[in-house]
Amino acid sequence: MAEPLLKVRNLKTYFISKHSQVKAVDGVDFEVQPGKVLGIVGESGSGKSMTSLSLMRLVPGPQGRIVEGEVTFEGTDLLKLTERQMSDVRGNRMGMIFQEPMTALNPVLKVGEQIGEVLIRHRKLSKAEAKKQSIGLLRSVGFPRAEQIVDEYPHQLSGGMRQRAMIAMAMACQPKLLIADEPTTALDVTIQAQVLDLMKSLKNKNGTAIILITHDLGVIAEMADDVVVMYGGQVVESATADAVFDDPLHPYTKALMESIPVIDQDRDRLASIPGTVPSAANFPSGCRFAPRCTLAQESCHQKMPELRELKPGHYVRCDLV
Amino acid sequence: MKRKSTLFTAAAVMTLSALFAGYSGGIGVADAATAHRSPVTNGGTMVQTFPTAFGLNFIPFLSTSAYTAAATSYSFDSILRFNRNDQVSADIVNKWWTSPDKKTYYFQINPKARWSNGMYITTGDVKLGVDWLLSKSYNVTDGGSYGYLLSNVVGVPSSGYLPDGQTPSGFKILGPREFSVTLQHADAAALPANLVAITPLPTYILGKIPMSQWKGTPFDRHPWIGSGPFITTSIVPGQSITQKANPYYVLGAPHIAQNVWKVISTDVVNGDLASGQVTMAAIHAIDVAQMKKVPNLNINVVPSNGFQYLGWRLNNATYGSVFSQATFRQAVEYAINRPAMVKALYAGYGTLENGPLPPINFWYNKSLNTYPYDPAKANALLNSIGMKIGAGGWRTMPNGQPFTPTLTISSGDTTIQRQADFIQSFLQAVHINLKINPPINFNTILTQLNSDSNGKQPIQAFLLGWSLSNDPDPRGLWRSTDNLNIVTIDWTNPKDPAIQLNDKLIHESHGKAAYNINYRIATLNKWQALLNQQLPENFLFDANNVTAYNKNLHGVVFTPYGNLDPQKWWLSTGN
Amino acid sequence: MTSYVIRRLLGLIPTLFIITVIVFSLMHLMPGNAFQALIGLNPHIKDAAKVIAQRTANAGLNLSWPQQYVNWIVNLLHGNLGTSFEFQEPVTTLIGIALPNTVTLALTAELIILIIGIPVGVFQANRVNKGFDISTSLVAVFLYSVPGFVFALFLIFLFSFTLNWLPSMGTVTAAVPWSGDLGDRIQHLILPATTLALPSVAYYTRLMRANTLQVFFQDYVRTARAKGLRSTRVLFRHVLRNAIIPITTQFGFDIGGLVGGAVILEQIFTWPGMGELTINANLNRDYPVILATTLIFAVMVLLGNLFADILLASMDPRVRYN
Amino acid sequence: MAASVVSKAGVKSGGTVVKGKPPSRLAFERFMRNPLAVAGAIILLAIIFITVGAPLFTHYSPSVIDIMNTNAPPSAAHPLGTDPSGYDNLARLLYGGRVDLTVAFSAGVMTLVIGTIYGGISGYFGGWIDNLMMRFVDVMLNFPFVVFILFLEAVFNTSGELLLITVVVLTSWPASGRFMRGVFIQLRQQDFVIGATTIGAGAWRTIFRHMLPNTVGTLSVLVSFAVAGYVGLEAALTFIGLGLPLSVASWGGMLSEASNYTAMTTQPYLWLPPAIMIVLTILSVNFIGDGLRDAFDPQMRS
Repeated sequence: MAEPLLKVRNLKTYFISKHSQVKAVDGVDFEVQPGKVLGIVGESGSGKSMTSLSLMRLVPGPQGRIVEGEVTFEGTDLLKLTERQMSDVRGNRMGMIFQEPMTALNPVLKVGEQIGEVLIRHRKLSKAEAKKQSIGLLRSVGFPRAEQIVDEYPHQLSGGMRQRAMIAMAMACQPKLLIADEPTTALDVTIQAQVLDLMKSLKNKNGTAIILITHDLGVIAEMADDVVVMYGGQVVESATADAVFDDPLHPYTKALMESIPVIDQDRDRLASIPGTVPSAANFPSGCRFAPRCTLAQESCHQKMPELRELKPGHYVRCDLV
Repeated sequence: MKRKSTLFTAAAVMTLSALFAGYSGGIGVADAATAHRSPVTNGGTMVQTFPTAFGLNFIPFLSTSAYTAAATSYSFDSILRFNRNDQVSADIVNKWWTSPDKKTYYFQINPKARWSNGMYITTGDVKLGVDWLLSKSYNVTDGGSYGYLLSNVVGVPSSGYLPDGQTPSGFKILGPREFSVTLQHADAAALPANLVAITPLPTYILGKIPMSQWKGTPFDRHPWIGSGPFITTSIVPGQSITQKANPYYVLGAPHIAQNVWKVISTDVVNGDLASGQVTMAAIHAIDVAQMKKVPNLNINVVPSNGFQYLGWRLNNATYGSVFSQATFRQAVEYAINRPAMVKALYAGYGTLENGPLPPINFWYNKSLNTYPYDPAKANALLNSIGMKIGAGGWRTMPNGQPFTPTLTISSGDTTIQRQADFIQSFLQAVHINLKINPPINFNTILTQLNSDSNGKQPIQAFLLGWSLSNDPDPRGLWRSTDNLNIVTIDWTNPKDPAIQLNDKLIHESHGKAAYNINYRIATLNKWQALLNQQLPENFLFDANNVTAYNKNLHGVVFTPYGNLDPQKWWLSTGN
Repeated sequence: MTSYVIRRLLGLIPTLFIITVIVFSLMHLMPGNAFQALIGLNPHIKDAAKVIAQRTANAGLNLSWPQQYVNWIVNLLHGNLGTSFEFQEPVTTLIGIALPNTVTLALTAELIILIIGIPVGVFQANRVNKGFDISTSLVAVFLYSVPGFVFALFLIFLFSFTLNWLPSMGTVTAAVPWSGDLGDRIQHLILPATTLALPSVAYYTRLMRANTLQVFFQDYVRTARAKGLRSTRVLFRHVLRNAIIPITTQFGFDIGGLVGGAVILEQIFTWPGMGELTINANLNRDYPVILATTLIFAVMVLLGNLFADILLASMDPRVRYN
Repeated sequence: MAASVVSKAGVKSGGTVVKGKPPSRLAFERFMRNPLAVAGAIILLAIIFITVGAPLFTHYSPSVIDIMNTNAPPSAAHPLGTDPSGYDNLARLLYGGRVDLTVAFSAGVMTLVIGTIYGGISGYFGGWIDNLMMRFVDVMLNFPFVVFILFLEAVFNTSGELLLITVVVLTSWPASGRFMRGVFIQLRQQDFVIGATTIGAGAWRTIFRHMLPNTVGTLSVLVSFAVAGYVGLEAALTFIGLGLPLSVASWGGMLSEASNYTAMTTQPYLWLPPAIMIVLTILSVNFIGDGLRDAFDPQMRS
C-alpha cells in the first residue's frame, strides 16, 4: 500500500466538565488511502461523528477536547498545528459536509456567497471571480440554472439541492480529503442516490479521498473501499469493504449485517440488536459491546479486548474470534 | 421639595403678583457686606434660572408664563416703579401729579428715557401701550387678562375693551413727553395698583402691525429692542434667554454686560450654583445649611410678600355650621404649632402670618393677635361652642353628630402633603378627627372649588397660598362679591355683620379719603384687625425667599418683592 | 416593498383611530380644564365663571364629544392640531419645537445602545462565563436596576459639576443661536443620551449575548468553520449577521418606548422635548396638547414597529413582505 | 440499494438518563446547583422577610410623624436619620419594600398570567383571532401611561398604592402578550406540538400541557425584567409627582425624595439604603430568572 493520505493514531476526544468525563472518542486508529473511500459505520452515539469533527478540529468547546493522539494528514500532524494553520487546511485540503442540509447552510447568506467565500479565503479570488467559479461549481454538482441559484437563499432550495450545494462548497478547493458526515440521512431515497452518485463522480474526477460516515450499511456497500466499524467510541473492526461484508468477524458487525434487509432473501423478520448503545459517560468496564452481545462470556465483562490484526489488514476488537 | 411644589402655587403666584415681579420695590434689604469692598467693575455674564420652561410670547402682558413675564420685565420698563421701600418712584416717567378732584393723573416722561436703539420714548409709545391693554385683540382674541388695569379710565366701556387702536377719551397726549389719564372714579389705589403698570411699546415697530397680528410676530417671539435694563439677544425655546445690557437704560446703563436666563431643574440647580455655572438662583430653605458650606456662595433670606392658609368651605353642606363659626377657626389657629411647622418645613426660614398682609408689608398692622400655639386655649374654645369630646376621644358637632372633616390636597407636592400631615396631627391633639383625602390633581381641586355654590362638593378643608402685589389693595380677593373670595376663601355670607364690615372697610381703603396715607393706613389696620379676629381662613405662614448667589455678584437689592435694580449689580472678576 | 409599506401605513389608521377615541373619551370623563387654573385664579377677571364658560364654548368643549372628535379629526386632516389652552399657542408650534429635540435624543440614545450593546454582548458570548462576561453582566444588571434619574444626577454631578467636561442642560449653549454648531450640540447630547441609553444598553447586551450564544451552536457556524474561514469572518459574517436579527426587531419596538422613557430625563437635563410638554399638558388638562402628544407617541410607536418589520424583512431573507 | 433501517431502534438515548426523576425535579436540582440563582433566591427571601416582618426590626411606624425631630442625621435612635416629616427612615425603608414588592410582583404575575394566556391563544390559533388580538395589543401598547394615571386619579378621586398597581397591571401585560405570541408561534411549528395535535389533543391541552412548559425559560426572563422595570417605574412616577403620596412609604418614593444635588452629595444615608434595596431586589430577581431559564432549558446553557 502507498503512503496513506490520513493516518489516525490513538485519537481520544473527551468531554470534560466539573462533574463528569465523557469519552466520546476513545483511542481510534485508522488510515485513509489517497483517492479511496473509507466508510465509518456504527449506530448513533458510537462516536463516529465526533471522530470526524476531531479530524477537522471542530469539536464543540469548551468542554469538548482532543486529549490525545495523532492525526497525520499529508505528513503533518494536524493536532500540532495552530488554529490559524489549521484553518488553512479546512475547506482547502480537507472539506467536510454535514448531515443536515437544512441547518448547515447559513439562512441569511446567498448560496453563491457561501460557496464563494471558500474560494476567496483559500484561493485569494476576487468576489467576481469567486462568483463565476461558484456558478461553475454549482453546475458541476448538477444545477442546470446555476446562474440563478448563486443568488438564491438556502430556504429557496430543496433538501437535495442544498446538500449538493454543500458538496459544491466542500469541493470548491478540490480538497484531497472529503469528510462526509451522514450526507444522505436526511434525504429522500431517490435524492440519496443522486447525491451518492455525485460524490462518486467527483471522487473519480478529482481523485479526492472520502471519509464517509454513516449508519447505513447499504451506502457503505455501494461506496466504500475500506470500512471502519465503531462502537462505544472505539474501532471494533476495520478492513476492506469486501472483507467486512463477506466475512464480518466482530459480533457487532455481524449483528449489523443481520439487520440489513436483503431483497432476494426471504427472511421472516429482520434481526435487531437488543439494547442500546451504552452512554459514553458510563461505559462498562470490559468489552463495551458485551452487555448486548449474544456470545458474551464472563471474561468479556472483565477485560477490554485489544484491536488485533486477525487477517492481513483486517482488525477486530474481540477476544472470541 | 420637588418641582411639584411650584406647580401648586404657580397658578396663585402668577395672578396676583407676577405682573410686578421684576420692577417692583419694597422695604430695602441690604446687599451683602462684600459689596463695598472693591470698586465696581463693568462687564461679565450673569446666569439666573427658571425651574421649568418659559412661554413663547414676549410682548408685555402677552406672556402665558411667569418666567416669560420675568424676562420681559427686564426688557420693558413700565412708566413707574416701586423702590426698595415699596413706594412708587420714577422710571420712564419722572414727574407725576394729580388734579384736585383726584380723578386726573398727569405724567411727564423723563427727557433721558430712550429705547435701547437710542430713539427717545414718546407719549406715542405710551399711547400704544394703553391701546394695546384695552384692545379687543388683546382682551378677547389673545385672552389677555390685564385689561382691568385701565378699566377705570374714562371712555372704557363696561366690557373692558375697545376696538383695536382706539384710545379711551380719558387718555390725553399733552405733548411729546406729557400725558394725562382721567379716571371714572377717584381711587387711592389707582396709581400704585394700576397705572404704574402702563408700559410704553415701540411705535416704530409695533405701530406698523395690526394688533390682531401681534401675537406670534417676530417681535413677539424675540423683542430686539426694549426700554428695560437688559435687551434680549437670543432665545432658545424651552431652555434659555440671553440678554445684553441696554446702554440707554433710563436708570443708568447696567454694569453687567450679559444676563442669561436658563431653565434648570430644581434638582440640580444647587450643583450649578456650587460649580459657578449659575450666578444666582432661588433654593429650597431646607438646603440652606448645606449650601452655606459651599465656599463660593452667599445666601440671602428675605420674607416673601404672601401667605399660605388652611381654608374651610364655610358653606359646606355637612360641616358648614361648624366651619362658619369664627370661634372654631380661632381654636384651630391656636391648636396649630406654626413655629414648629416653619422649622420642619422650611428649616426655620419662614414667617408666621396673622392676617391678610404679611408682617414684612409696609401696611402691616403690628398690633394683631399672633395666636401663639396654645392647645389648652383651643380646647377651651372648642368646648365653648359645644363640640364635646365623644366616643373614641373625638369631638362631635354641637348636635352630637360625628365630626370628621376631610382635608383635600393636591398630588405631586410633598411640601403640601407634609403640611397636611402636621396639621392633622395638631388637630388630632385637640380631638378633631381631621382626615386627609388621597391627594388629587390641582385642577380637580379648582373645579370643585369653582362649582361649590351649594356646598355639596366633596371638598371641606384645603390648603392654598397667595403671593401679593406691592399695593395692599384687597379688591379682587377679599370683597364678598369677588370671584376669588367665592372660590378660594368662601367668606361671602352677606348677612354676616363681619363680612358687611369687611366690604365697607375695603371700600373706604381706596376712596377719595384714602389719598391721605394716614387715613388709608388706619382703614387697612382696621380691616386687618377684623380679619385677624374673624379668621375667614386659618392664616399659617409663608416660606421666605431664599436666594443663593455667587460671591462675585454685588449690589443686588433683595426685597420681598424681588431682586431690584439689576442695572446696579456688578460682577467682580477672579473670584 | 413600497406597496407593502403603504399597506402597513394604512393599517395603522384603525389602531390610531381607536387610541384617539379612547383618549378622547377618557379626557372627557375627567373634571376640569386648563381654563380653570388660568382664569379661575385671576383676581381681576370680573365674572370668571362666565369667562370660563365662554372660553370653554370657544374651544368647542361644550359640544357633544362625538362632535368634538369629528371636529378634531377634520382639523387634523387640515394639519391643525388646535390651540393650547394653557400657552394660547398653536399646538403645532409647541410640537414643532419639542418633537425634533426628543427625536434627536432618542435616536442618539439608540445609537449608543447599539454601539455599546452589540459588541459587548458578542464579546460576552465569545468569552462566556469568563471574567469579562461575568463582570459585564453584573454591571449590566446594575445599570438596569438603578432608575434613570439617579444616574442622571450622578452623571451631572461627575461630568458637569466636578470635572466640568460636559454641559448639564439644554440642547445648545445659551448664547449660541438655535442653529448652534454641531460640536456644541453633540456636547449637549452626550449626558442625556447616555443616561437614557444606559438601562437599554444593559438589556440589549443581555439580548445580544443570548442570541450570539444560540447562534454559536448552529450547524451553519460549524460549516463556516469547516470551510476554513478565519474566526473574525465566522463571527461577523455568520454569527453576528444572524444574531443581530432579533435585535433589530427589538430596536424598532423600542424607538417609541425610548421617546416615552425620555420624559423624566428631559426635565432633569432641561431638554425641551415632548416630556415636559406631555406632563404639563396632562396635569393642566390642556386637551389639545394631550391629544396631540398622545397621537404623536402612538405614531412613533407604530412607525417603530413598522420600521422593525421592514428591517426584519430586509435582514432575514426568509421573511417576505406579506 | 438497501434501505436503511438499522439502528433506528434505541437511538434516542443520547444524554444521561437518570431514571425516576420528573423534569420539574431535575430542573429544581439544576437550579440548586447554580450558585448565583441560589444566592438570588436567598437574598429575595431575606428582603421579603425583612419587609413583611418589619415590626420585628424597628419599633417606629412608617406613618407616624414627629414634627419636633425632622431632617435628623443618623443617630442611635434613628440609624438612618429622619426625613422632613419626621418619619424614621429605617422604618420607611423596611415597610416601604412592601409597596415596591407588591407593585413589582403584581406586574410580574400579570406579565406571566395574562401575557401567556393572551399570547398563547393568539399565537396558537393564529388567523383572524390573532390579528384582532394583536391590534388590541397595539392599542394598549400605545396607550399613554400618564393619561391613564391622571384619568384614574381624576375619576376615582384618589391616588396611591391601589391606583398605581391598577395602572401597572393594566399596562404591563401587552408587551409580554405580544412576546409570548411570538414564542407560541415558534412552538406551534415544532414537532412535539404537531405530534400532540395529530394524536388529537385539544387546543387547551396542547397549549397548557405541551407548549407552556417549554416557555418557562422565556417567561422567567420576561418576569425578571418586568419586576425590575416596575420597581424602577414606581420610583420614576413618584419622581414626577404621579406616584404614591407621601403617606405611603416606598423605596422609589424615598429615592426620588433624595434625588437632588444636595441630598446626593451630602446625605447618602437618605438615598443609598433605598437604592441598595432596589438594586438588590432586581439583581436577585434577575439571578433567579437566569437560574430558572437554565434549569428548565438546559440547551440554552453553553
